[in-house]
Amino acid sequence: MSDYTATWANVYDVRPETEIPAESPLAWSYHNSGRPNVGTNSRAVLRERAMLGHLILRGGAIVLDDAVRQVLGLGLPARPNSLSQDDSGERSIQWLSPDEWLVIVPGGEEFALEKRLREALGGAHYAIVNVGGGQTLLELEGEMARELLMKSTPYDVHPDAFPVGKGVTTVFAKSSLILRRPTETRWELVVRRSFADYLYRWLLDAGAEYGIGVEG
Amino acid sequence: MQRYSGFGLAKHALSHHENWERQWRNPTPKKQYDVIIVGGGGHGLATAYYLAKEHGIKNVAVLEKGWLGGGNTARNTTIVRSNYLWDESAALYEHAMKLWEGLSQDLNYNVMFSQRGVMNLGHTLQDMRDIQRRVNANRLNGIDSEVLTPEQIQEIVPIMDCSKNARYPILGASWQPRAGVARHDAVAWGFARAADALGVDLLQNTEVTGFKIRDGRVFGVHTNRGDIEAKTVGCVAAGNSGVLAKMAGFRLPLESHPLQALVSEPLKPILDTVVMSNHVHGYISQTDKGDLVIGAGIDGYNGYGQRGSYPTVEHTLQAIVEMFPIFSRVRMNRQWGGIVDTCPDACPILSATPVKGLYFNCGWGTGGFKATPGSGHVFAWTLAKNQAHPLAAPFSIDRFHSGALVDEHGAAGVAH
Amino acid sequence: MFHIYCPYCEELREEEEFHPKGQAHIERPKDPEACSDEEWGDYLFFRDNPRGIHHELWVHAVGCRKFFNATRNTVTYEILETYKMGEQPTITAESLANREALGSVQVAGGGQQTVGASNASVASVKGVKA
Amino acid sequence: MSQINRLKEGGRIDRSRKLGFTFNGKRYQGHAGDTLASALLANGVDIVNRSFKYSRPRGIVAAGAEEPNALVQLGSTEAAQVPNVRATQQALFEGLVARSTNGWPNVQRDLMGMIGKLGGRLMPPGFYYKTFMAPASMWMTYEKYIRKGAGLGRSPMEPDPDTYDHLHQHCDVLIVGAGPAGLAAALTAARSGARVILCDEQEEMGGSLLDSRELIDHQPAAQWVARVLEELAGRDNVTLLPRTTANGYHDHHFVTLHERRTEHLGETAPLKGGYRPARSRMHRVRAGQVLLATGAHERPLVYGNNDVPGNLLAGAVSTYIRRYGVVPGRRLVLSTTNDHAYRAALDWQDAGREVVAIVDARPAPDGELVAQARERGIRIIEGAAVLEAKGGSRVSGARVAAIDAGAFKVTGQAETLECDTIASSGGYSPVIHLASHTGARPTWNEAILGFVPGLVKGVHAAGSARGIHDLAEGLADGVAMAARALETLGVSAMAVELPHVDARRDGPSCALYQVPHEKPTLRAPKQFVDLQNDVTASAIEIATREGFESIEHVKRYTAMGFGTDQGKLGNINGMAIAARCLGKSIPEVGTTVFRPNYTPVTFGAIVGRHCRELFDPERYTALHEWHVEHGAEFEDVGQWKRPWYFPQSVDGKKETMHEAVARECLAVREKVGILDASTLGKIDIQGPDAREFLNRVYTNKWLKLEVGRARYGLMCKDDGMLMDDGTTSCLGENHFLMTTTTGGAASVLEWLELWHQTEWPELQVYFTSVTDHWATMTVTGPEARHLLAEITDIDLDRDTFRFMDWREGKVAGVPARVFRISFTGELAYEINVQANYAMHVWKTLFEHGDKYGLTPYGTETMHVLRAEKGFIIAGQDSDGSVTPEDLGMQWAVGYDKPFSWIGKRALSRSDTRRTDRKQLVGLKPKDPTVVLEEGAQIVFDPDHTIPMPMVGHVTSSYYSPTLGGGFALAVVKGGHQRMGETVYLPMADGKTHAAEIVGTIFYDPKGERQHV
Repeated sequence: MSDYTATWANVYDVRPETEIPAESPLAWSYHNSGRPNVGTNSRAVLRERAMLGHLILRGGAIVLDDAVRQVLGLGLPARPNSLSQDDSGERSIQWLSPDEWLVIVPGGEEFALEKRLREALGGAHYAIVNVGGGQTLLELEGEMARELLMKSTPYDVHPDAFPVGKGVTTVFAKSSLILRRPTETRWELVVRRSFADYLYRWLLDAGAEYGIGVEG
Repeated sequence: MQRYSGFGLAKHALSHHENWERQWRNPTPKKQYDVIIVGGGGHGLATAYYLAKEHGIKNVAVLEKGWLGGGNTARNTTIVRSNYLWDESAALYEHAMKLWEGLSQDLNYNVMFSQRGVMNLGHTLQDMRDIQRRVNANRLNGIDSEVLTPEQIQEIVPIMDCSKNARYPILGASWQPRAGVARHDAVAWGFARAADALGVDLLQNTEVTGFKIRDGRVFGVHTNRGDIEAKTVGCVAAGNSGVLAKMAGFRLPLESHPLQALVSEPLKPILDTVVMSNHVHGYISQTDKGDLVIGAGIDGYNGYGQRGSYPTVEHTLQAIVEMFPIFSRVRMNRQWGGIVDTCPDACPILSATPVKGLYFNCGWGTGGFKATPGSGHVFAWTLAKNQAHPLAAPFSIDRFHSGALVDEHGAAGVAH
Repeated sequence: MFHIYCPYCEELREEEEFHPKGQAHIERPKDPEACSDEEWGDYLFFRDNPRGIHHELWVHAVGCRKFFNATRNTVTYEILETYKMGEQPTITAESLANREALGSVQVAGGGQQTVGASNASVASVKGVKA
Repeated sequence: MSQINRLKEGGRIDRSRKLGFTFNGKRYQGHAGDTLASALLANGVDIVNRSFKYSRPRGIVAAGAEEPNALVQLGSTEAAQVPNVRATQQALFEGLVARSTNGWPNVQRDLMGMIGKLGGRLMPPGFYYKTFMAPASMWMTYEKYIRKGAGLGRSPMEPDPDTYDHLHQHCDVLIVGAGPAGLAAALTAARSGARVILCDEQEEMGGSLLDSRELIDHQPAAQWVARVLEELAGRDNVTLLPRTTANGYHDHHFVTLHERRTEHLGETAPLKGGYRPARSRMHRVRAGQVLLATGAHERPLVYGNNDVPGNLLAGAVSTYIRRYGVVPGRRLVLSTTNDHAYRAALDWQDAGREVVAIVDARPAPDGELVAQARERGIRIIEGAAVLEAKGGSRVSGARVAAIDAGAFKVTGQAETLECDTIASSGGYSPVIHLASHTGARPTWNEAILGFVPGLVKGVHAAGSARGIHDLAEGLADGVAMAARALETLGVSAMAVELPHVDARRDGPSCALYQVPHEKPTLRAPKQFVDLQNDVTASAIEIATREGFESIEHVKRYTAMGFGTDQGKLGNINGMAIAARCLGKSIPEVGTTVFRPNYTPVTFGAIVGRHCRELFDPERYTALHEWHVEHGAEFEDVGQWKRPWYFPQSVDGKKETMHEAVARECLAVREKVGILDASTLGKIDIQGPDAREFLNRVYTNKWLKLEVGRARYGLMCKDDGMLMDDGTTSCLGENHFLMTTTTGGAASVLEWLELWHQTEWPELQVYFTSVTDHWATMTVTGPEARHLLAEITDIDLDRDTFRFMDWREGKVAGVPARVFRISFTGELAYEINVQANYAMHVWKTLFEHGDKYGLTPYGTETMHVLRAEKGFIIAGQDSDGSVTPEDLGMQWAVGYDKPFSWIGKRALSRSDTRRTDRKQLVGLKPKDPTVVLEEGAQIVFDPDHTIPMPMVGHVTSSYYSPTLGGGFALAVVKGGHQRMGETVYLPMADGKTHAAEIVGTIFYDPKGERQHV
């Protein structure tokens, strides 16, 4: 529970200490729409990486950069629409707007990270918000992954326009999401909880012709 | 004026149609008129007609920068209804409705006013509350209006998906049996011909480039064909009202937006009423030629380009196919856009202005066509008497300062 | 459908990511209580609505969520520039008219927008929209 | 029936693949590579349709998108019906079933045709405006009969079995049209490395080169096409889209390309590995530069009876012969104004059939093709034209005479040539449609006798599309225009060597549109301008006589150009006729404007995947599955699906909503209920100025709210009208959690950002949506504390955890924030947990809840309970014309706050100060069994005649099981001063209800229950 009692902001660990069943935003979708198997002819593969730690960082780049570097060991991506990640690819930080970044870390690390960031930032003007319950991360791979994205988003996903290390918030079907490209072959979709089922059904529908499969 | 009738038509057929008269003259502008109407669309022509007919003011010019009826009159989806929520707007639109009902005979021009009924669908509980509220208000205002159940809707429009499985199931509708559609071009032409016959000069390709104002009083206009004088000037130029106001030195609480519409290819008759849905946002009727006429939404940005953004059309057709899944294989023939002047309260302005003698009739948003005869009738009265017609009084510009808006946005959603 | 340069994301994005928010540079009166009903009504409702060059407020709603301004021709729909909050437009109806008068620049025929705001346009008056 | 018109050899069809098809119930055969039109012509089918207005027999005229007549109804099953398919653009497939869209009982013998013949004269343009007016009451009856004649094809009556999709494309250069200019341009752009999309509407790319007589690099042109396409296909910077029509050109080079993916394979998309692929796909293309190589449409000449089957475009004749191996007749008369059309006669003769004569309007034609025809001994009648076709269901002859085109006069004696086919060519109109979609006006070019496209920045036209019809010049133009486009993008074009083309010298064309007749136009045989809409030259003449002088008026009065072909063949001819009648030139009459679509596109393709289950997102809370499993009925609130009520089965019978809601209400009032309130908008606010910011956007005061406390607030727009409401809690000195209405979540966040970013950037504060992060469960009722105490470590003591406090602790082992906020008037705890754990907490509550009678309730019960307490719903009890004062909520208005908060100034305007404004009150029906209708209008005088002065309406009304009767909230003029007065509600069923104006709080007016 909250051992951090600063009076400026209310911060505490939203994860239980004991083993308690958690449900990803797609729990209902898996029951209701199923998970098509990944087969040899699956030219698009979807995989959820549920329960990760998601933090929103707000503040001026100059204010945040030192703290982020010190605590996360990653530079704050200053260029619009860019994404930095550590060597393991497990921790990432993404530019969302001139004063907003998304940090994704392995589930369970986010509270400690937030505490350390707050300590490092001291009395500066900033905000850190845990949003881990509100979104989930989907990975999309496969030879037709890009075409599946082209069916879904007006954003240009051609490698010339969307190199590795890019991430954008954009329109996706009739919803929106954060689209990132951490590696040559892998795309990441950060989707909001309440829209997750719609987006999942969209991806299965649009991906059917590529034999889309869902791992996990 | 040559009277039109079935008998006359047969007579002309015998002479190979060689003896048809001009429907209106192509006069040379006079130096001076009693009243100048700026804008030769439906509302402007109607104003001129009623000035001449009801008030005996025949020394009137209608100045049109392009061709008669070439603005929104030519671009709307032709829906006519009067089931508005607030007393003030209901009264104005019902006044128009009563004129519509005898208009073909009055003008001796068949404007094909077809009272095939208009239904406004409700998809949410709040939609239904708003519908009940509006229908009750209509009823107590003496306007035909009722609430339909999904079963009644299905009976009137068997091809609509009224199932509970729809994304936004249809919970009910308001229904105005006297409402319907009219042939938009014919309305302009009918008024033009009748006004011309009473002596009104219809001046096409005559663009107003400025106002002649002295001591806060208008006394004429500058045009591309020279100056024309009149002590009373009425501007009825939907889509360009703001531009005219700027010429006269004041601003209006208006923004001009693109409003798009589209038609399918002609189909054998399949839909014999008008269906509107604010919630999924689309409205549709079928013309006597067989085209499905479909109205799209307003684009959010200001625009004088007579075209809007493609996603607006996409969303509209999504709504149409949601309501009518069988239309998925029907094809869209054409799309186009008009320019609508929208007011913050979705109601028109029929008002005097800071310039004496200069009146504006504008801000009809998406609801202008249905008001055409009523708007002209009331505006003519206002111009003739230099005083707001009682039905026009609530629609003065002053309301934006006092706060006494007639907020049709509030409960009626988007007013079409 | 517009292609709009977001001055914060520093790239062209599809119109579907944006919402138009009306005329730009409308400043809320500093002392509303001192306004007459007429002045207050003017602030709330009365707009320029020009046919031609228009400065308007947009928000990159599905994107960086930042508000910014655009100079757009309301007839051709050409976007002549976009610029950040607090900045002033470099292109106005007057500047275009002047340039046209000098014969140096043709008024754009429509279609594609030109560029985002240049750095020179930054006349940063923090928090003032006028 | 054998393919009587099929040549033994030639064409690009696959003779080894025979395809059977049915037209108007009769079986025929064609070949792979045929269009439906070429197959019909091969089989000697003359009449393919009946005309719209006069029911005249009509045959195939063209070979492409400009075809006005050959519109058919496709489909063998109800669901697969497609109306108005252009046979010239429909590839033949095995089993194709089509029928004519008009004609009764059939196209051969059509009874309406008799009416057309007899009544045609009674149907001048605009005849319906001039009649059917008396008596007025009869119009709806007349109209019923008029409508019977409406339409071409018919809509399917069953839902579409097919699917459609969209593909968002981006490219540097989009090239529309894969004819000579387009291919040359594509090659140029492709080799430079730019991202290129090349699309073409036909089944095969190559455009005019597919039926050209000319040689490229000394080989048939089609071989060059194949070589180029092979190279383009091999480049990964090029996307080739055949069967793809650029149908709409929107702003900033956004072009929609409609790709027909399966329409050549069957009437529905054939299954592929158990999956039905999209029938067609809309490419939403954002291009850097666009090159229009859309070619030109040949103009027919306008002469008498030019609609009788057997009248074709000259170019179409060549196309059918050379591309499909079909010669659509035996004896040809060609009427032309130009050299290019001569190839129809040469091709005809090469096909082994007789060319009766070439009738050339020019006094002395002398180009190379003319010379070739002369050499072959073909009779050329100079300075003449076909005045009139003879024949009924097929051309039987052509009346030919010398004319003076300039003077619009027949100058010679007419001669009748026996023939069964008349091909005509009046010149070539560049296809300017797409360019004109951008709003750019085309301009008339006298040299080519056609409009050339107006071009906005970034659009280029090449080849025939801008009037360059010569092959060699067209190829060179494609290269040059591509280079220009690339240059604009800052890409240098790689040199492309132009292939060798033998120069061909064409003589000048002459201007001829409507051919003069001995009789004046009004008395001459019908000379059709717009075949689809049956618009004749005489109609245009009548229109101009009646004062319709603008071309827009002429078009609208006659319906010219309003067909599904948008006047591709007829518009220029129509303008020329109007110009003649008005004594003006064509450009003086006006210009021709086209709108999207270039050719019609199915709604389905535009809709794409956004239909049925994917029409609009459905938003779910973390507890959705539980609600579904427990039989919830759902209410749509914005995009959310919220449980409306939870009907139970009692004795095997499902409760009605009324029963379920009564049960749920009593459970909350007497025991404990639980609501999934997760959909409420939640905004995390951090920063030293957060408090000041709240103080400015809310009407009430925020400076003194302590950490650990929550407060209800109202938000107005600057016009003083209520916009949203909700509670905001102070989480830390600089940290707040704002809640909004479910529907207002997104707009309130944007509202806060708007004020922060544009007016008050100096305030240090950040807003972040946490709506989805937190799941919210409202546990409410007298037993709420007992239930919650079982599973939480939070001290729930009423004195330490007070009403409007919030506390942090664990609930069911999950870290939670619990807020003592009540929307029911009962003791209530809103439990917020990270949404992933919500289901666990919810289920744990139910594990413990049985003994307390824990009952799930939905939005309907929530509404009843809150209304009993007089709590408003923004958007239901207020409507955008209601101020906080109207709602009687002066207690939530900080009149003396130093900053003039949003909405304050408007409250002192003259209208907002009126005392007779509509104000929120309670209504108690005099008859307690009555539940007033929501939306019922209120009057003071029930005996007033209609129109009755209305003084307000019912905003919320329910049956209260607690109160044992109906009650309502309403707005009434001056209502706050009318307590105890009686008002009346006249209803549609004739009943008038009476109700007493009371306060808005019906239950526990002192608010004791929420404080327990």
